[in-house]
Formats: sequence, C-alpha cells, structure tokens
Amino acid sequence: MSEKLFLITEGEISIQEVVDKVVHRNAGAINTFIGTVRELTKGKKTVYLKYDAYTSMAQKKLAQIGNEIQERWPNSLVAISHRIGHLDVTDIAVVIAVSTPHRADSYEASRYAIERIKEIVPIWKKEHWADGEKWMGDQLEKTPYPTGKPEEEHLND
Amino acid sequence: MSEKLFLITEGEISIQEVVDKVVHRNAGAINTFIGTVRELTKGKKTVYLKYDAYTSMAQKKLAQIGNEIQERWPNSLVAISHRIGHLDVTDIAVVIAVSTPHRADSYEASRYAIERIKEIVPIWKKEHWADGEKWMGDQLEKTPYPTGKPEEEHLND
Amino acid sequence: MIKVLFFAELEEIVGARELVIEKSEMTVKDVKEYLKSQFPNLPVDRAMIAVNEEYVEETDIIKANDTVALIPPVSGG
Amino acid sequence: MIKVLFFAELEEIVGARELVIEKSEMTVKDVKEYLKSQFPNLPVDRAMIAVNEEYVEETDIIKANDTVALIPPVSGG
Repeated sequence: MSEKLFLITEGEISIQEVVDKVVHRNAGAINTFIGTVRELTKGKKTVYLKYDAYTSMAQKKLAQIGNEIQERWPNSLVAISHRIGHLDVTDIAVVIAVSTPHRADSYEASRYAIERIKEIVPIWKKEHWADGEKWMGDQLEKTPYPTGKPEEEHLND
Repeated sequence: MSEKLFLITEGEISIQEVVDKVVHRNAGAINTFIGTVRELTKGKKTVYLKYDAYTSMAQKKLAQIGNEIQERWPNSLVAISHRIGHLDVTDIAVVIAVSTPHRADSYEASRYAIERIKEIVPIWKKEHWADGEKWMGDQLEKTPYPTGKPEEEHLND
Repeated sequence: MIKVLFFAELEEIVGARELVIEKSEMTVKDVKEYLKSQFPNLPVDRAMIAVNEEYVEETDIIKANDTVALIPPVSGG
Repeated sequence: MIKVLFFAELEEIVGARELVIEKSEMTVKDVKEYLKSQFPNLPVDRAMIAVNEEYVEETDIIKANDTVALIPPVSGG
C-alpha cells in the first residue's frame, strides 16, 4: 500500500485504502468513483486492456486536479489511484475519492476529477479484442488539439 | 457479511462488500456514496450519533429506491447498506454503490439514491452533543407533510 | 387487534415501541384520533402513517392483524 | 542534449521509449519539425508537448537536459 494521495500503480487498487486517505472529522460525505473494465464497448467485446502512463507526469497532473478541486470546493480532500499494465474485464482501473463536509460538493468534485483525468493526465489505454487491438484516445483519428493543450473534454467515455 | 443488496445492519459496513454486489462485466463505472459522521454541524460538536430504524420497512424502501433507479437508468445495479445503533465521528453510516455502463449515469443514480433515502426510508438519527441530545429530522419542528407522504426533500443535509 | 409501532422520539414520548388497539377495523384517521386522545403530547400530525410497511392515506382502512407505524420525518443517510 | 519520450502508439511507431537530440537549445516547434523529418509516420501534430512534465506552447524554448514528451490524446480513467 502507498501513502501517496495521487498514485499510478501496477498493483490492484484497494477502494478502502483510497477512501481512508480522505476520511476526516469534518467530512460528512465521501464520493467515490470507480472505473472498471467493461466488456462491451460499441458492440465490440474487450478481452483485456493495457494501460500505459508517463508515470511521473501523471502523478503530478493528478495532484494538480486535487489542487483545482480544493480551490473550487473548500474543505475537500482528494485521493486518486490509477492502475496501469494488464487489466481484465471487471478489474478496477481508477479509484477517485473526494470527501467534503456536505454531500452535493462530493458528487460535483468527484465528477470534475474524472472529467479532468480524461483531459490532462498522460495515461493511455489499449483495447485488446479477439480480432485485434488498438490504442484508444483518438490518437490517429479525428481530434487534434488546436491550442496545443487539451482544454475541453474530447472523449465522452 | 450479508448477501442482501439492501441492508440495515448494526455492524460496521465494508465499502468493498457493498461495491462487490454491483460489479458487472458490462459496468464501466461504479459510483459510491459514503456518508460519515461529521463532527461539526452548524457550529455544534457531535460526540456521537444513534440511529434507529424500522428495519423491515427500511429494507423494503431501500429496495424500492433500487427499483426506481433501475427503471430510470437502464442496466444499472444498486446496493445500499445503512448502519444503525451507536456511531462515532468518522464512522460510516451509509454506503450506496451504483454501477452503470457509462459514468454520467452512475453519478446521477447515486445522487438520486441518497436524496430518496432522506425522503422515504424510515431511519432516524439522534445527535448527542456534550450538552444535550436531539432526534433529528425536524420531528417536533417545522415540517409537516401536507399530503401525508414525503414528496420532496425536506432536509438539505 | 391492530398493532401500532413507534420509533425515535415518538417511542420516547409513548414510552413503548408498540401498543395494541383491540379493534378489528379502523381508518387511518381513526387510529390517529385515538392516539391523540391517549397521548396528547404525541405529534401525530407530523408523522406519516405506514400500514404493513407501506405509506398510506388517511382514508385507508386498517384491519385486524395489520401493523400500523407512525413514521416521524426521517433523518437517515 | 535533449531527451524526447514517446508513449503508447507513438512508442510503437518510433520503436523506442526515448531518444536523444544532440542540441543545447531548440524551440518546441524545432523539436516537432525534427521528429517529423525523422519519423514521417509519427502523428506529431496530434500530440501535445510536455517539457519537464508540464504542457508547453510551440514557441517555448527547450534547453539542454530538459525532457520533452509527446503526449498523444489521453485515454485514462
């Protein structure tokens, strides 16, 4: 287990461990988002996934998201772990935990975190199907970044 | 541990156990809401809480919320455990887990669940402070139910 | 007989979790009037009424062996 | 020297996780042009550029011992 609030790891993620990092006497609400490997995407059957990351930068960018949340939602605490390497269907890829004094903020801040992860954190997913494989994220397809940086969400899922 | 999807329990709630009940091959997202005992509410310091419930009816009403969610958010799975009895600051009172194929639905359905719990599930909280105690929920105060049933949220937290 | 359940603050006011009314049929309204007469301090009109674990209307009929519950405003979560 | 990192599909195209450019100063644009000339199939313009783990603009200056990374559209979560 790691004490790091913002962690890229090759090991299995314990939900409880991520949640424990944001427990606080003045938190009444903890929202947790758990991303799991889904079998079916647009009718294609995933056999397994591989995640790659620019680990040091990814941890920095997760920490940046944590800072952004603490500026927007006062008295929040944030922890995020993202797994890389080989993941099977139903395995946990990411756990986000946000604690806040009141519940509405915990939902909003948690949602913000997952959207930002999909915008700025250098992690990549390769889908492996029975009949092929492909790096996801539109890498050779339609979405260039006109400003050189990702400023909006380009991926809906 | 209990296999029940909708559970009122006097024991500690394991987040992992509740989440395990909604893991599914076609779930890409699991949203979890964890309600913890907060020390400060409106400037008053909670020493501990006691929860009472009409257990059999509360489990039925939690199951009803699960059904409502499955009607509104297709392909969702829902599990909810609520603890009763004596709870200290930072203890977990409730864990809601909702899995859905896509993430936006998991947030919305989880939020719906906690709001509905605060409307229709017969569970009551007694705050114990250093200088007194009180059953919460406005029981002798301002909010009668004009229709005889709770139809909107009367409690904001 | 009709069983009536009390929870939380209502249980403390009544001094019991349940009592029995020796009748074979009453409306919800009848039960409320009966409880008000027996326990003048009980905030009956602030409670919802459940019969056999479902919320009911004032005009609904309660029969022998039904379980009525007074549900004060809930505060779970 | 300037280190350049490649990830995901870009790593597969280049055939290496990193390479070194023997220069002491370049703009981000210079690095991109250099990579395009070396690897005509590399989708350089679809990638963001990070220098020392922060996203940068095309006109930013890269110095010796900096680490440049090509960041193709991310797909974590």
